Amino acid sequence: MTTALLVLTLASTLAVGAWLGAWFDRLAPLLYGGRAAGPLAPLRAGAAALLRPRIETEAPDRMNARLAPGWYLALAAAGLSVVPFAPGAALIETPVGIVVWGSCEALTIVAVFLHGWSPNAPFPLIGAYRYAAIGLPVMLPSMFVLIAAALPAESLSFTAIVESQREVWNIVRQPLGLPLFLIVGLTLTLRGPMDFADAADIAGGTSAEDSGPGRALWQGARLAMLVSFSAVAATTFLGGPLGPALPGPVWLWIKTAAIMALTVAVGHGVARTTPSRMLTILWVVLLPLSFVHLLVSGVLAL
Amino acid sequence: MSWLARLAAGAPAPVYPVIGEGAQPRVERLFASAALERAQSPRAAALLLVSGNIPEAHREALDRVHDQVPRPRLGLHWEGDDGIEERLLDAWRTLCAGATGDADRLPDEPPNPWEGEGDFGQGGEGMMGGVPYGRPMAMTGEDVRDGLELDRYTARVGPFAPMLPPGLVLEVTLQGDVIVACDVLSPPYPQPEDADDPALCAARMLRLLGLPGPADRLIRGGAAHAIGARRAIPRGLGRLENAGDARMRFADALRGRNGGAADGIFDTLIGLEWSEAALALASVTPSALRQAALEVA
Amino acid sequence: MATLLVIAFWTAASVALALALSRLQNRTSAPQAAPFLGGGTPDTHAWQRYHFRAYTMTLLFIAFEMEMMFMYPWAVVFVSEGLKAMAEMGMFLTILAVGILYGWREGVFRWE
Amino acid sequence: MIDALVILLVLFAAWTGWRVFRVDSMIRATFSLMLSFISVGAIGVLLSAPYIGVATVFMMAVEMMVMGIFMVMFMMNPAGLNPMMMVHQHKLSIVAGVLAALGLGAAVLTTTLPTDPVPGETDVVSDLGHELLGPSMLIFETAGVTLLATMIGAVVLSSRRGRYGQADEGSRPPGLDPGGPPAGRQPEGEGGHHHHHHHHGGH
Repeated sequence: MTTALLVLTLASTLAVGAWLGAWFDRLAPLLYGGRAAGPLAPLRAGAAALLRPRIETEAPDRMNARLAPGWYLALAAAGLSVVPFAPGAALIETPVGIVVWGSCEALTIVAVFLHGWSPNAPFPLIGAYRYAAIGLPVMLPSMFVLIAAALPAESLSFTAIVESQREVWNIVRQPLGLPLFLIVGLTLTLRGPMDFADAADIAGGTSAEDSGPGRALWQGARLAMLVSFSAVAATTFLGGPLGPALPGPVWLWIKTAAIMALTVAVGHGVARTTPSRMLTILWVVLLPLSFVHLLVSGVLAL
Repeated sequence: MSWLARLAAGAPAPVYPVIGEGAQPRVERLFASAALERAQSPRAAALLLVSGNIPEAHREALDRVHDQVPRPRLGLHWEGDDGIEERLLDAWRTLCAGATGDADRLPDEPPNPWEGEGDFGQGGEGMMGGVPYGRPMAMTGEDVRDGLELDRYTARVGPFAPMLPPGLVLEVTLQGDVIVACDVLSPPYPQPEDADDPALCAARMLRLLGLPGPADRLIRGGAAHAIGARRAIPRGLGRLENAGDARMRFADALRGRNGGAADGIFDTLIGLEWSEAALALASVTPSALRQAALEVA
Repeated sequence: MATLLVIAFWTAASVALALALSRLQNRTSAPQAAPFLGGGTPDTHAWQRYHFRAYTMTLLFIAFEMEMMFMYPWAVVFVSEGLKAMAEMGMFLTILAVGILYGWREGVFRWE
Repeated sequence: MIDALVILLVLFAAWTGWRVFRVDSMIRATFSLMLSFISVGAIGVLLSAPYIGVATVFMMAVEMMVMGIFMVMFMMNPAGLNPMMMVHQHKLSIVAGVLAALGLGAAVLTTTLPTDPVPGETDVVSDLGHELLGPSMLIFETAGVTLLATMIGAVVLSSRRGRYGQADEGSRPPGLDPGGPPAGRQPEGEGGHHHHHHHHGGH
């Protein structure tokens, strides 16, 4: 019974969250004096994409072209399943929650790669390989950040990480964590400075040859991944469902929406450098920063 | 009309712009302000907006882009007159209401005859031979960077590629995403002086850097507030004699100054990764780029 | 077991959705199916022995990532083991940082 | 119920493992293998080794990604556009495979395995952590040094650039027969085109 309820909650969180994320994307022009769109705009855009036909490229990998958006969506849902909606109430209650989420991140690289590989076309292919080159090293800061969050909790489960934040949130005692994790989120959701898969200089990259329902599903899965990432970040740094007066899930939703807004804003306002430079930055700047973050978190946890 | 179609009709019309001679500034201004969606590839579009004169030599390329917009589709011509936004929205509503749209222009023939050949009718022979599914496979060749001799992919990009200036056709040979050979087959189209407007030039760079919001604002006359836009461009990229590098030209354009000649820009492309090459080409003004292209073409 | 069933459920649901959506399809003509190159044409198939420019980095990455897997169980006992855990992991990470420094000096964190 | 799931996962792992040799595309082969490993990881989770099981999935996802990249880089016809045979020396490999399977199976079946069920409440992850910081500390640190050697070896073998100049400078490919002339393309003489300041020493 609880499981069925959690499955429903999770599915509706993903759906409503995806709509909210798409709306945030359309509110972003406000930051630059542009026109914002109303709350119906994401639904209209979705309907427009669904109405368009699908086309098939020359000699594609048909199976992977069809399934890649599905894998991406499944990973978003599986990732969200380890997040507790109320203290102790995650759909997947496992002692190794952060490793499950890490696997979802790693498999996301595979899903995006397959999406770019399958059409047998140059721009998607370039996007796929670029994403692999950037996505793989981005795993390292992600692992450092989540391991650092596991130190005070003495456990790899998100429920324990939430419990460890009863006194003080991780964003206070691990200040470097959220900025580093935000970079991971931008990579997972193919956004702004980390959007090396679907960039403008390759005509939309892995989705350059997408049209119709396949395109709609891919964009939907990106937004679903935004929801999952934000929920994980809210759980790790903002105490997840903890909070006064309101019930747990409501707090989680509020915090998730806040992280989503932050991610969308950063995605729209920060420039993307070339992949070669980003690779150097990841290893030479962000990896040492992750070391420092772990060290500081470790000293503070003792 | 189903409820889905009614919902879709309210969405911004997805348009892929094909820019001809003299139309670049007006198309860029149109998309910076209108409630239209500028599709990054024709696959994402329903409408094809052809603006300005397209030379006869590029008619086939235009037809190809036209056919790559999924059916039902509509093509529209625009010569700078008012009311284009309404025309595009009307066309989009017509399509949502179930119009059949334009027919294909190119004959439905594969690039090479292949069907029925090979063991499985795939058109190929052996491991690498033949033309499986209508095309040969890439073969190995020299590399300019690390000396690993892997496959070279040769293709003509343009004249309507979204990351290149309109009219420019490059025959590039890529190893991975690095350009190992590059020829200019056709120079960019002549554009009015207005296309060299520093705001438009900087906005093209911002778009390549993943910042469409600040780019639109710049075109509308505001200031570009973006984090790290200048520093995102690698130092020394597209360095020219007397004209600095791409980062410097971008900073100049943001300050409202135009760069000078771009002679030799095409020589700097060899050995660049594709996004670096796109940034280098966008960092010079359309008129300077056309001059540089006319010299090498 | 619940973990597996939940993940299997999400996977099945997503795949079913993807397959259902991919049934709405037009017949694609040959010029329409050609890869998008802004009006241009390719000589060959895009699938190729792709020259991935960061290959040395991926080898380094695999080694580093393997090492990171030791850190998860370490993190769980960190507080209870205290300084001993800190010292041991400090040593371990220092050894690996040498590898990163070496790779950096040889310039492998770039497009080769 | 768990038994049934384990059997299903074993069958799935075997089937995806078999698919590796039946598909033409390197990418499909790679990710078939990944699915096979993922089901093995899932079996680990069912056998009360949640960390090892999930870590297997994590590791295999990134490792198969890297393997796929290298397979496509160096294999002819990487996408299987022309149909091909993914195995060499059929008979030998079949015999070797069957013998290995029988041998390992026999080893498992004939060993008296300990029956020591893990109580449901055991925190296996922290047990693993205490093991790493206790009796297995030497192994753990040795792994660090081994991985450092791996890193340096990988860079030395695969990077062309280096502090002391190009790695392939003056090198020649080996001959096809002992002492024979170098195979492949010959290094060009000094008059070769030096357009990109690119040294042609030994491809």
